[in-house]
Amino acid sequence: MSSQETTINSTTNKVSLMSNLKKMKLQVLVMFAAIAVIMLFFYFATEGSYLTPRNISNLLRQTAITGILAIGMVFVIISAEIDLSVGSMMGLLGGAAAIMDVWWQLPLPLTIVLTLCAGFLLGLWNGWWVAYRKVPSFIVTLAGLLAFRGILIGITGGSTVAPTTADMGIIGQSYLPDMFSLITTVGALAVFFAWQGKLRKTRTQHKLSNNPVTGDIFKFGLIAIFALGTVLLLNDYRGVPTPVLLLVVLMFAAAFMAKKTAFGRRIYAIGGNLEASRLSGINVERTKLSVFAINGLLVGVAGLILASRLGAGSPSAGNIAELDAIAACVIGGTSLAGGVGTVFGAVMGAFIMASLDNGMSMMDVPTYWQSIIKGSILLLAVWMDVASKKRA
Amino acid sequence: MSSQETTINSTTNKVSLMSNLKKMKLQVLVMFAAIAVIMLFFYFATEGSYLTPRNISNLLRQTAITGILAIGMVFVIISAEIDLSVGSMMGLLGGAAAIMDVWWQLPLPLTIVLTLCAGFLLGLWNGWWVAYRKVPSFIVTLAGLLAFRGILIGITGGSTVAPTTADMGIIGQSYLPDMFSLITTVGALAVFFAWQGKLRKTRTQHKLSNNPVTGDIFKFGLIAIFALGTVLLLNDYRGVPTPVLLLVVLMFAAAFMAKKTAFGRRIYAIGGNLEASRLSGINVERTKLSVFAINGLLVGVAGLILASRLGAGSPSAGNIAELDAIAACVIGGTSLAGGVGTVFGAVMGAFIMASLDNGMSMMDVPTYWQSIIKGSILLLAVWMDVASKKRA
Amino acid sequence: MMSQSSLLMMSDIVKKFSGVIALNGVNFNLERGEVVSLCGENGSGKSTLMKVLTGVHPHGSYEGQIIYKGEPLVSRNIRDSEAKGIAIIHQELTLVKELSILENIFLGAEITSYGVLDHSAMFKQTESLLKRVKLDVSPDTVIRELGVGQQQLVEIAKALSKKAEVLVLDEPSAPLTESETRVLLDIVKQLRSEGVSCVYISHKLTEVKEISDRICIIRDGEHIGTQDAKHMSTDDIISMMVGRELKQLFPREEHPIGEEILKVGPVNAQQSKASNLKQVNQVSFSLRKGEILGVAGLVGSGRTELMQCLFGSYEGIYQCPIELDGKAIKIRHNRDALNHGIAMVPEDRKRHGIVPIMGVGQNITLAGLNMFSGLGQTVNESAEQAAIEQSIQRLKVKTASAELAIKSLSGGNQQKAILAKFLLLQPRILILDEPTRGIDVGAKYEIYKLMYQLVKQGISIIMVSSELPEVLGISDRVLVMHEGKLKGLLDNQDLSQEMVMDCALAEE
Amino acid sequence: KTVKIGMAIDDLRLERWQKDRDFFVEKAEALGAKVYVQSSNSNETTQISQIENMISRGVDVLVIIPYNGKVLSNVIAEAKSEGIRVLAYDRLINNADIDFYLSFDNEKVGELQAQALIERKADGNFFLMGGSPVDNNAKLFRQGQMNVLQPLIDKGDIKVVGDQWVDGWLAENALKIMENALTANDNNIDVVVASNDSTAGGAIQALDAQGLAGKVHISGQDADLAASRRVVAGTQTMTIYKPIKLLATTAAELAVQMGNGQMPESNSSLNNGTKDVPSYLLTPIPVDKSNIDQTVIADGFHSKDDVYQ
Ligand SMILES: Nc1ncnc2c1ncn2[C@@H]1O[C@H](COP(=O)(O)OP(=O)(O)OP(=O)(O)O)[C@@H](O)[C@H]1O
Ligand SMILES: Nc1ncnc2c1ncn2[C@@H]1O[C@H](COP(=O)(O)OP(=O)(O)OP(=O)(O)O)[C@@H](O)[C@H]1O
Ligand SMILES: O[C@@H]1[C@@H](O)[C@H](O)OC[C@H]1O
Ligand SMILES: [Mg+2]
Ligand SMILES: [Mg+2]
Repeated sequence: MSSQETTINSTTNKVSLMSNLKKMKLQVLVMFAAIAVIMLFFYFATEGSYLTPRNISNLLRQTAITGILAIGMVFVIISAEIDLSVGSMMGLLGGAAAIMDVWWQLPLPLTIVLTLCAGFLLGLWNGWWVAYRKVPSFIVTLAGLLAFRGILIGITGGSTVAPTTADMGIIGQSYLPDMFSLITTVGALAVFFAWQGKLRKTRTQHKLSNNPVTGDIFKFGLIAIFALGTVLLLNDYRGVPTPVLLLVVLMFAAAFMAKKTAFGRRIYAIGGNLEASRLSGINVERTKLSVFAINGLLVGVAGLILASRLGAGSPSAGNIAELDAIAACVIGGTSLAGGVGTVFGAVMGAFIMASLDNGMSMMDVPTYWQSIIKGSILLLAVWMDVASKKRA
Repeated sequence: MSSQETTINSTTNKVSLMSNLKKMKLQVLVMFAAIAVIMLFFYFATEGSYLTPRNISNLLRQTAITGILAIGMVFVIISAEIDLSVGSMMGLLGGAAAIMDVWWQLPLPLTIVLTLCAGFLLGLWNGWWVAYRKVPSFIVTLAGLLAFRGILIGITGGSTVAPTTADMGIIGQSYLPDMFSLITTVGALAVFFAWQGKLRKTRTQHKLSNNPVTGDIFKFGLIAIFALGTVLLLNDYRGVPTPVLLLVVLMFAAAFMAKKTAFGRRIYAIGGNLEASRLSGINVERTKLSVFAINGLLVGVAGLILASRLGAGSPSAGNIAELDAIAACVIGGTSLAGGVGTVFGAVMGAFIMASLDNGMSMMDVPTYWQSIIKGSILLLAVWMDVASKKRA
Repeated sequence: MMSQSSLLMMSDIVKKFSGVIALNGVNFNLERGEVVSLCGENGSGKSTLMKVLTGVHPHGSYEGQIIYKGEPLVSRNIRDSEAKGIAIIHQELTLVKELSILENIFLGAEITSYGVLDHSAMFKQTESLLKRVKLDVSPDTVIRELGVGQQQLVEIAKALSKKAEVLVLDEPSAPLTESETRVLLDIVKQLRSEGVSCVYISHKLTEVKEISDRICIIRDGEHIGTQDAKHMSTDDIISMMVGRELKQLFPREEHPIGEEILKVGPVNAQQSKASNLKQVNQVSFSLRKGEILGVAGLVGSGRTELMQCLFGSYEGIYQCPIELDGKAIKIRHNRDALNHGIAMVPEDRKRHGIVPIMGVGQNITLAGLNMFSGLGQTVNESAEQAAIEQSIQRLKVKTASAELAIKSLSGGNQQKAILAKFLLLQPRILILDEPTRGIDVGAKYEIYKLMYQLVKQGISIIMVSSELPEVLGISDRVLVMHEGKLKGLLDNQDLSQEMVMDCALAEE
Repeated sequence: KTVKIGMAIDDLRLERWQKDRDFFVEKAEALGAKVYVQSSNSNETTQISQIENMISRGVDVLVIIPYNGKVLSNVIAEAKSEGIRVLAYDRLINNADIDFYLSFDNEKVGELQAQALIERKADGNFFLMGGSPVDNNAKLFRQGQMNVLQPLIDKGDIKVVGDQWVDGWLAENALKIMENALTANDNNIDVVVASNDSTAGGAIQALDAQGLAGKVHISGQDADLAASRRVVAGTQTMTIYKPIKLLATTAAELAVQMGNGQMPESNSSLNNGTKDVPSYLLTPIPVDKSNIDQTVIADGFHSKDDVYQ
């Protein structure tokens, strides 16, 4: 509705910008619509239990791992590369964390730091081959997929490393105190709105088009209601799960990096046109290396959550998680050709996939039907997105 | 050596063509060198049993399925798309073939025809979404990966459909009569040489540079020795395995299609520059559709061989075969960006991967080491290729 | 003027792109065997009009009517219009880089016998087509190995192979040098005498004057007028295009030239490791402060390679000793060059210049992002926006908004944005490789003025250009290259085009 | 001569097969045989290739733990034509001319699991968590479980609130399945019939998150170390101890005998679709807190320290 109004007010020249914005909005809208339809359907199909605070909590926890992987992956894909190794890498890092915790009995902070370092290093390894040795990332990370899994089986001797300590449980299994979540959310919203306000001012100053004030207020109101609502809902059960907090924090940090830092901008640039970026003086190699390293770091976080959730390091953990992460990015509007994509979209994509898995397994749908339906919905969701983009 | 001579004789303008040929040759050379090194290593490591006629026969049979999948896949990748569904599709088609054979007891020819038709249709399905509905092939085929596997488990009820009839065994388990293979090979070589001779004449006629006669004779001699040698070796065991015959025939047919037909060249064109191809009046959509359909057909062939080899239709058959097929293409010099690749290279890639698997399992290397080594060799092989291309 | 017998009549064509009006009621007609030029500023809608004609924008996506040979023309795609005898050479190169010349020329229209490609037949035809466009390379050469100019000749050959009745040439001469342009114009004239009708689009008005029977001018998507070429002077065309008078084309301004700051050479660059063939062969030159050094030569003379060596972006093996301010410096990578204050606006805009899906503004600040980023590389939006705004104003980049994806700008405006990108770095030495290729007269004028503004600030400029009048009209000295060798370094005083050509082609 | 034995294992990522391998190899080598071991990572084509390669290597006996017991007919026919003896280990190979089958009574395993559960709770909401859908044993386990449960279901005492099979016996998959089942049933689940320890481990992780670990009865199998600890801690009701050492060493002895051309003794025979296969079935032992010391620990399967940590 609101975009309708602006179109009318703006001059011919501004229209294309608007229609551009509209396109973006439309995509977000399609995504929200998809989520709404999915949720409603499962709500009725499970006689309401789908939308209980408890299941929302489950659902978000089940989103966390894929979501965090998707955040790392989206940068890799934006830079026009791919990482097939994240599933194995997550398994390996989770296994390493479990070994530190169970076998070596290191204190939790040390386990965390070491696991993250290991993730960073594995990411660097991938990145080095891609950026400096110019081996296609598909191959480098396919090799990683094989080798990391092999190393994991090698170091665990194929057995499950369990049980992890209670401390380890904090990462993946604990909940935040109700008050803490509420206050943080309110604080974060305040900061966000203040910042948007400032942005608005800069835009006006530079004569860039702004959305109409009423539209923005409406939008921000929705965001606030949604954020607070979710927190209250989660508090109604046991509070915000720690992995969900991690996901949200990482999501905002990554979105900030993508949109507001020179580094983020360069990632989009090299994905959009590698040669032009190089000739503009961007250190293409180092940027790619960093993208893979960051991805490794995020895989480390996911690995820690996984180990904590399983209460163990399992030699087959994280199998084909890469496909989920990539699918999440693409459902969220990331183009595999590079240069296009958002962190927010990727996390939404992860959420959609988790919703499907969760809903169907709640409905006790046989596994094979689950695959068929998941496949079909993937296809339809992206098709709707494609079709709506073309129309706009 | 030989290319050196021609460079000197040729005019400035012709040089670039030569250096191109030389580049191609270098890549083929690197690949052959890699194969030679791998084979020699395993020969010594297994005290000779690696190069027994029997194991060569095994090795080639183990190459057949991945090789045939790679042939279909290479066209998909050249056209700048990807197909992640081939593993599941092969499982589904193999399962379907087993059902026709075991449950419905259809005669073999009918089973074959119906399976191939089904493959063709599944390929069309993928292609239709990619070409006409503009959904990225990654998503379409990821959906296929999930859905086809789901359908397979659904129709088999999750159980293995076995045992197949003796007839079915012909496709994957039989061997050709010794004499037949010998005569066919000699015939094929004769046709090939005659054709090359004609080509040579036309080139001279158009005043194009030819390789020096001695070089060509040497090359053709090698090819003849190699082909006849392999056949004799295989005959020494039980003869040429039927799936190997299928692989070779399909390889030549596909290579011919790629290089010598308008359709083949158009696949390269749309992968190289989609917009330019469209502006040149190519029906881009139909070409893509056909590429996927052909791929489906080839997956059908692979599925039949698989069912015959397994003597059953199994709900988990063909798992992650897509990765092997894609890896084979890339090892064989296909660029994932589209526009570049050869059928021959893809089959070589499949052969290299099968050699590694076969050799390491003969050496009794623990599986987890096998993954690590396979990953590392993948990486090194492609890196060598990349490095050598840059040098040239 | 609109006779009933017109071969082609386009009337009241309106074309919108998601709200933007690119064409607003344009009329255009074409008689059998005539050449009509289409003139207008960058972004005025010339290419769009031709895309409407040739089915790139299919029937139904525009308003208005096209009558061809007395019947309404309904093209759903380019194949439809080609079948009716309408062919086009697109403004952007539409060749597949991995395929050979032969394969590109027959792409989509291959000659086959029994489904198998008839290489011989295509080879023969390609050879004669290449002869016609005077391109002396083998039909089996892969496009990737050709320079931009040579690629354009292949495009022309490809269009000729269609044997069309109407041939649209959208800026065919932009990447061509004088002599190649001559070949092109001769071909067009010959086609006309054979009864073929041509639509010719170019920003080089002398060509337009020479070749056209009539000239049609559009501005901002509106039809301004169509007149007999004989009755129009270049000045008339310009004032109709730009909407105002433009007295002189080259705004030559006096400017002080300082001491020598850069010494380059001898530069040698090999084509590839495999061949001893040199792209650049023992070229040395120097540059003074506040000087414009023009670099002239035929297509393929190695000018681009020389600049790439200097800028550190040449991909093959090369040696390029450089002295800056009397001190030897090492440039291993184009980042080193940028750090030393040497910037280069590349020749191939699409491949090396723009990040197509990024906004105009972000493209402009891409090279200079560090200037706006503070702690943790956070970009100061306010400062960035200010810089973008300033650049857009300074170079008069015509864009709906700084956030519009740069790919939807007209070519000329893309070029200005790229120029802005490197100016933001405040370089000491600016290399411009074909800076005005495909740019309209008005915009060219502004770019020249800008160049003078820059040299007056003490910046030195090296300008590679295939347009001799431009080289002569702008530079202080002219460096002439031929087949990789330096043929002369001439002071631009009373220099004529003939003298430069003689120098280039002189025997050693 | 030294007997060459090829051991083709389904997937070493499942903890129990590691033990099987170690015991087997140790014993076989003690008997003077040479053993080649390969694991197929749950992939049937890989397993077939590995067996083919072992044949090329010239083994005398094949000991196979099939991933999928129905797809090995061809390759076994090939082995037989080379005069190689084939022993199916733990999982039966169907439609193939195998020489011997050595396992536990798998239907019995299922019965024991269900029995132990209904001894503790014979009514209420039961959740069935099957094993890998392609594992023949998984079906036998379920069959055994149903032998015990079906009458109670028919009577209406037991309500089955969910039935899911866990791909590849993976703990991760089991975890998600359990989480969602708990939510769907509002935690109203009294008993989880899990077919082995790795799936039980995943499910217990989900139960634990709801504070239900130890309150919901749950079965298992294999007496994995982690599971033994859970049994002691009370979060897992029971596991089935299959004296793997006995199985593996028996297998090693049989294999060497077969390699020397002898035909080992059998205690039963099972039809695999092709023939009645001479078989030797060992008895599985149900283990809970009360008898773990006398069984798992007394046998040295795990050390007391490890279990009681
Ligand atoms: N596909 C498109 N989407 C959106 N806008 C477009 C598209 N194609 C062209 N335009 C817009 O239409 C207008 C006319 O563009 P066109 O390419 O026809 O200009 P032109 O006269 O050929 O300019 P030049 O001389 O630079 O080639 C421009 O404002 C351009 O931005
Ligand atoms: N990537 C490449 N690989 C091989 N040869 C190339 C390549 N690029 C250009 N060439 C060749 O190098 C020579 C120089 O071409 P180039 O276009 O750079 O020269 P130029 O003097 O800058 O002319 P132009 O006016 O076309 O820019 C040509 O003969 C061309 O065929
Ligand atoms: O012991 C079990 C085995 O019998 C079955 O086949 O696979 C899973 C194992 O837990
Ligand atoms: Mg144009
Ligand atoms: Mg140039």
